[in-house]
Amino acid sequence: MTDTLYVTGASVPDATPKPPRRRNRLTRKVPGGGLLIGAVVPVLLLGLWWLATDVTGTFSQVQLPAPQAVFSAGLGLFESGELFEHMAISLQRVLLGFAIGAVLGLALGALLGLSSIADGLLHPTVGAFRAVPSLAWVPLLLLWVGIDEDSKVILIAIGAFFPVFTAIHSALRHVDAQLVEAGRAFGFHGVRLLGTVQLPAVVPSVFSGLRLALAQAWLFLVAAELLASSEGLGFLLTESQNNGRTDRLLLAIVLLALLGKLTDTLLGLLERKALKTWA
Amino acid sequence: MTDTLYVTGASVPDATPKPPRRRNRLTRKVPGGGLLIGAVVPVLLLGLWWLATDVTGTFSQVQLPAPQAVFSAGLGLFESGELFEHMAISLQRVLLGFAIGAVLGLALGALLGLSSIADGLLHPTVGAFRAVPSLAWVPLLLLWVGIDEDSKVILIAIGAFFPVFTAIHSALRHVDAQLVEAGRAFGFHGVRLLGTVQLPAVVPSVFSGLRLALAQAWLFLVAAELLASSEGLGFLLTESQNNGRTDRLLLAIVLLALLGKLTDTLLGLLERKALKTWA
Amino acid sequence: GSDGGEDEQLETLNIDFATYNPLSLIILENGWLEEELEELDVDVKWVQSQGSNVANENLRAENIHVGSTAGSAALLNRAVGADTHTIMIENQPEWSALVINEDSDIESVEDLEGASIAATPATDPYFFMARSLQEAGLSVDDVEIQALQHADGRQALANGDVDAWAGLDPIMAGAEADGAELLYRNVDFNTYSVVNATGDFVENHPDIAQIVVNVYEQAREWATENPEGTAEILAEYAGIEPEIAEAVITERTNFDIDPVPGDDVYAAMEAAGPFFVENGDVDSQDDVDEALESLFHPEFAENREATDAEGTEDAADEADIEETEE
Amino acid sequence: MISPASTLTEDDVTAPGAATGSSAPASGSGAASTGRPGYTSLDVRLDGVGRSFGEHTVLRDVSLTVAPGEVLAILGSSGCGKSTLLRAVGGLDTGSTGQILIDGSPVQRYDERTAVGFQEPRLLPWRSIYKNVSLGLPRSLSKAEGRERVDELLELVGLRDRASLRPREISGGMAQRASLARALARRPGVLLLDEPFGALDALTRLKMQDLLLDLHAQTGTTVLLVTHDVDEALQLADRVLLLGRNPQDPAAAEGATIARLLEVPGTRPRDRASAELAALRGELFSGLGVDSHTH
Amino acid sequence: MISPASTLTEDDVTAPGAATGSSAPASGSGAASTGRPGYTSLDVRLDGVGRSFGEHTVLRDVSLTVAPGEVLAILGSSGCGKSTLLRAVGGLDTGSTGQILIDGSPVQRYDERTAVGFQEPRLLPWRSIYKNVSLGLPRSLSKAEGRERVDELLELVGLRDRASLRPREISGGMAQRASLARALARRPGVLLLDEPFGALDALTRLKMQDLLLDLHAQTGTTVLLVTHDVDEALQLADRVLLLGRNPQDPAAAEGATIARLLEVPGTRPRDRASAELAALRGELFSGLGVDSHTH
Ligand SMILES: Nc1ncnc2c1ncn2[C@@H]1O[C@H](COP(=O)(O)OP(=O)(O)OP(=O)(O)O)[C@@H](O)[C@H]1O
Ligand SMILES: Nc1ncnc2c1ncn2[C@@H]1O[C@H](COP(=O)(O)OP(=O)(O)OP(=O)(O)O)[C@@H](O)[C@H]1O
Ligand SMILES: [Mg+2]
Ligand SMILES: [Mg+2]
Repeated sequence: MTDTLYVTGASVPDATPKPPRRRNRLTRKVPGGGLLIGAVVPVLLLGLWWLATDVTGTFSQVQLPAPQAVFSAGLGLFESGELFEHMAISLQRVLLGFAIGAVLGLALGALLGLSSIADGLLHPTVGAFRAVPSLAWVPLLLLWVGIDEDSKVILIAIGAFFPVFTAIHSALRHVDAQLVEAGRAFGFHGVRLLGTVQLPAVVPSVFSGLRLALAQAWLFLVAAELLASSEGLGFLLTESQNNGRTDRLLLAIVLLALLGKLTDTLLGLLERKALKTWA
Repeated sequence: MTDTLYVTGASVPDATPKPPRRRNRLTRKVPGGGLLIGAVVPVLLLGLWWLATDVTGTFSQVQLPAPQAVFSAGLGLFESGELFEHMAISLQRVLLGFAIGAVLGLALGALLGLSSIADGLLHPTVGAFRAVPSLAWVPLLLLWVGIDEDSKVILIAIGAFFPVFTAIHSALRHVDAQLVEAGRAFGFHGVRLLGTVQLPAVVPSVFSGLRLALAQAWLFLVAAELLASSEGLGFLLTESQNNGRTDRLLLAIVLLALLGKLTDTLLGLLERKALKTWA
Repeated sequence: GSDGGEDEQLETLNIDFATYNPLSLIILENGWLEEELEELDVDVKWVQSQGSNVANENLRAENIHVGSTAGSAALLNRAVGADTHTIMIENQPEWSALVINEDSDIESVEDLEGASIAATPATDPYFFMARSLQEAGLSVDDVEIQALQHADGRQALANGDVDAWAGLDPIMAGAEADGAELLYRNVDFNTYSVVNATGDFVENHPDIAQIVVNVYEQAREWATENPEGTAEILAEYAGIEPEIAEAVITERTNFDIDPVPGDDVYAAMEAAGPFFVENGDVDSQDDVDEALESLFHPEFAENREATDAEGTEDAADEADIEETEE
Repeated sequence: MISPASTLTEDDVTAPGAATGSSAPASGSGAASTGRPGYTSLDVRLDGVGRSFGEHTVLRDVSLTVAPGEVLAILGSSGCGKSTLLRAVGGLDTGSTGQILIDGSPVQRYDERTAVGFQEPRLLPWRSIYKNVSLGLPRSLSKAEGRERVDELLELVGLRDRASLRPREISGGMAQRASLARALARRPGVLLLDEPFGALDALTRLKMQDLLLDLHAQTGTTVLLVTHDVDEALQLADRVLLLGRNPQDPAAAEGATIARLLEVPGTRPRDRASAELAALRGELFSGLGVDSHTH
Repeated sequence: MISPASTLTEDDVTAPGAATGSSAPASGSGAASTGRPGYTSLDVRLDGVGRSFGEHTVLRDVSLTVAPGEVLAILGSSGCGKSTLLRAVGGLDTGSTGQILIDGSPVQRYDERTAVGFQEPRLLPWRSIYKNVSLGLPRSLSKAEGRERVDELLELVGLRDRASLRPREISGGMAQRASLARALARRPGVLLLDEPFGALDALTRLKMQDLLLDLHAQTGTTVLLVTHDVDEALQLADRVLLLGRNPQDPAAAEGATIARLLEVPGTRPRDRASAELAALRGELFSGLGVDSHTH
């Protein structure tokens, strides 16, 4: 019992305190609830699509095929094994290009974000290159690298490079100055300071940059597969568009969106883990 | 004079303290020094280009024209007045699309970054749409919007939307929780809290997103001008690529890079001003 | 990409295939070229061309030695400075026409005055449209041209965004199947499907160029005898319905021509030339004339001798198509 | 007696007057507000309040009633749960158990009837000191009134000539004063202050204490004040709450609770030399584990 | 006497022993190090040090020599420039004028011979307390030695059972102790502490003071200690520096300088009741502008 001298209205109940309430609205109510809720809008859109094509017939088959048509186009390609090949090669290109671009973006972004000399020297050039459209790289790469796998991966790497570069570059300039000073005061500088204070502090920004870069890598894939390819979702997209196969075109779009979303989700998991460690 | 009791080795010189040293290496030595230094690398690249074409002749005229050829191609188009038209219409499209996309990205990013309900509901869908490549939008927009100016601006807005969305969305999730709590404790919530604490705290991230979005707007311009255009730098690019006019192609690339860099620099000035106010 | 060495033995022949060049598909499908080049110890690498512009680009960058284009595109490429030569004619297609919607009240090319037309600049359909207009006493300035990629042009037509479309097969065949109508067709306004080679290749590896032409000859003979088989292969490579492929092959493709680039194709190209200058794609008519004079290398086609390669069942799966690493 | 209009700058080294003479209401009852009309004094009732973080129980069984207008000082060893308790009363913490009533109704999330002076200054780095203090103003105030109040407070905490600076341009003690001014600007029913004077020198500390008492006399607000300074607690508070584990019962459950709850006799300003205060002082120091003779 | 191995938790309410008995060297001369062999004591020489922010002069004409192994307490009103002075000595500030020599050579940017305990805890939010303290370890230490030292320090500052928590999961006072431990882990030639005990309760504060003196006795490091507590200054320091404007000369230039520099007689632990100390106390309080009789 408490040892108060002048207790005023203090009643001390015996009951042990209840465990703390957990407040995870929404997602914790149902197992997998988060997934379900995220599916609401896509399902609605699918329904709309179906209504607009198969039911009301607002659009003709070639303008906008019904969802089933897209599905059966996919089934056809799946059965011939082509679908898997398209997806596999595209995935490989995107992942490779993304990895290369992200690593370079991190390195150059860190360098320019930390060294004002390097920044003054290189930032204008990087900024100008950032403004070269993906489609404009195609003829240049064709000329300089040729039409093999390299040029495709390079193009995707270019796409992935800039978001990562911009994110880390700008985030590094806004790391809490007090923490950086503390790090320096304890004898950290250069790479050690970067690894100890600055990089961890910008982890959220870097991941936002990485996710944009991954999305951009998928965007650049289509341009990359204009570079003399005969496989890949980007190729499927361009070819179907050229041949007027709107069902396959939509299939390619849907698959690109799905694969993009899938890789993004995986990156998101990594992000969550990193944020647990760093933020 | 000081009123010390046990002064130890205290000498008090009369001289008034010198004004504090200013430490702005590099850029402050020469007026316009920052610009000059930023020009070093581009000038080097230009020299390399000139060497590879005009001097050593490693590349043929149609493979990679010399800088002078590009310049004279530009001059030709300039004299006919076409060049200005191409640039003006492209600039207009990019700025309009960027403005629309950025505003929507800010709004939706803020909504999803703050409301976990909206986030659970919409984020997966947004993520999937982000993965649709720019070129894939072309047939879809053609179908839904037609081939007028709207569809081009919409495509550019789509491109500008995602970087802004991602940047603000992820930054909002990492605003200093102590400051947010302080804001709430003083009766701020919803839009007022957003404007008072959260938005200012994410200004650096938002600007990094805006700059990426602007770059992306220029990237999407080329895809947008595949949509039934007869003017614009993207049109010039595609047409020149198709026709094998490598000099004009390079001209278009250089102009896109220059205009991209120019608009980025203007945005950078705005950023600096905003950061002075907010960070 | 380039292998500029002059007396060097060619290790790999880079050659394109394209859905607008059905013979290339037949050769690829049967593995004839690999077979014929085996004894010379030359490998074959196949690269797909999505369109004449892509083939031209790859020829300019010397990423391919042999590439197939429309005749007008071959001329344009040389006129802008590319060192390429037309070595043979693949077929005389009727791949371009002016297309309108079923319910359109446009009845003749003359009615197109003031109309909006979707076309892809610098392609055969574009020149087809320009010549058709000219023939009807109009010029491209009398209509509103919407620059669109081929497939997008069809879409724009279907949406009613444009009044007519300068169409290209096989998209055009698909549109027809969906009810679109051909307003005007004229096989002579199409500028042939031709096969080109880089100057370097023609000069330094004439033996291999000859073999390529010979294999093409074998394919031409096979295609003439097997239109159904050809349509089947086209349908597979182009990813289109078999009926549409059949229509394209039987109705709008003519393999029964003289492969030697000669007067007919010269005339067709000559007619397209002025439009390059009018559009500003080429700076002067002199450039076009000069290009046309030096474009043809007819000797290979003149000396052609159909090969008798046997081919293999799964040649296409074995073939070195650009990215499949085997 | 320090008048509200007297100024203080960091270089001001003149001696202060005696502390404000207003007396607080007696505790132990729902005493009526002593504030001027227009201001509200609210009572705070804690009923079996507890808090655990995961396995680790920090607070348990805290039950007491704070009368309207009362000043309650909270003492306790570092990390014993003082801030946690304050946060629970302000509605900043959703994880606590038991019941907290302000003015008879349960405390809301971020309860508008309270204002918090955090242990850290928590100033918005991108706002000037002036604008940071303005954040604390109640929504109902007109712009002119608000400006007047902020100006007055900045003057009182000695920051008038620093009003336009950013938080990173002022010293630690100045930031703490700005944070105090922000909480005071609110004039809430319940004022929750977490070590508001910790980073201040002796003179400034006295002035700030006077300022708090002045404002309390004016508005009659209820004050919960966390402090480490026993003398400060005895000077300012009507009652002193000592949080801690029960020393008589080492086997008691983990988590701090009310170890002592002492009523401080006399009216403010209190005579530091009084025997009664000395006894309380000893009591509190020994409750904190310190031999008071060394002080 | 508190032994280095004695532990302290936030619930620990037993009374502490007397403070450590080691005596510091006499000031006023380049006294030899009293530290154990292997540790360095460095002297600090300030020569006409000044600092202005834009128009606003904060410090001027600060000249003094701190002997190796000396403990110098720095007092002054809030915002007078104490932190600014400390930062200048640590090489954290590039804007100051005049000369600062450590061990005869000019202070470097982020001088490795110093360690700073900042006024704010400045812990890296993504690192555990253990890892935050490890940041302070000198680079030369082996991993095992480092682990041992951090463990020992965490034990001494009473955070051993919180070693794995993140900064946001500990209380303000705990964060301050972690920050102190980080600075102590360095065992530098010159230790710069900015109000290291400000957020601590009386008992914890005594223990931390003892810890500091213990470490000082062991290593003989030179200590510059900013504090607001006059008694603390008199207990810990060999000399006390009072920063402020010259009260005799109100027309003197803007900016604080040495207002008093007092030698504290006797060896530690000092008797708080001694008349000599009482006189110094009065002197310092009046220098701070406070009538010491109210204390
Ligand atoms: N970056 C800066 N820009 C402008 N003024 C500054 C800056 N840093 C400090 N100052 C000013 O310098 C003065 C001294 O600050 P300093 O932090 O040294 O005070 P202090 O003595 O440590 O005070 P406290 O006891 O409150 O911590 C203050 O008036 C402050 O406004
Ligand atoms: N978010 C959290 N997660 C885990 N533990 C926490 C968290 N917040 C506080 N604690 C724990 O709760 C205890 C009490 O913290 P609190 O801040 O209330 O202490 P305090 O009494 O204010 O101490 P101080 O005087 O040092 O500020 C501490 O032991 C701390 O470790
Ligand atoms: Mg606390
Ligand atoms: Mg300070």
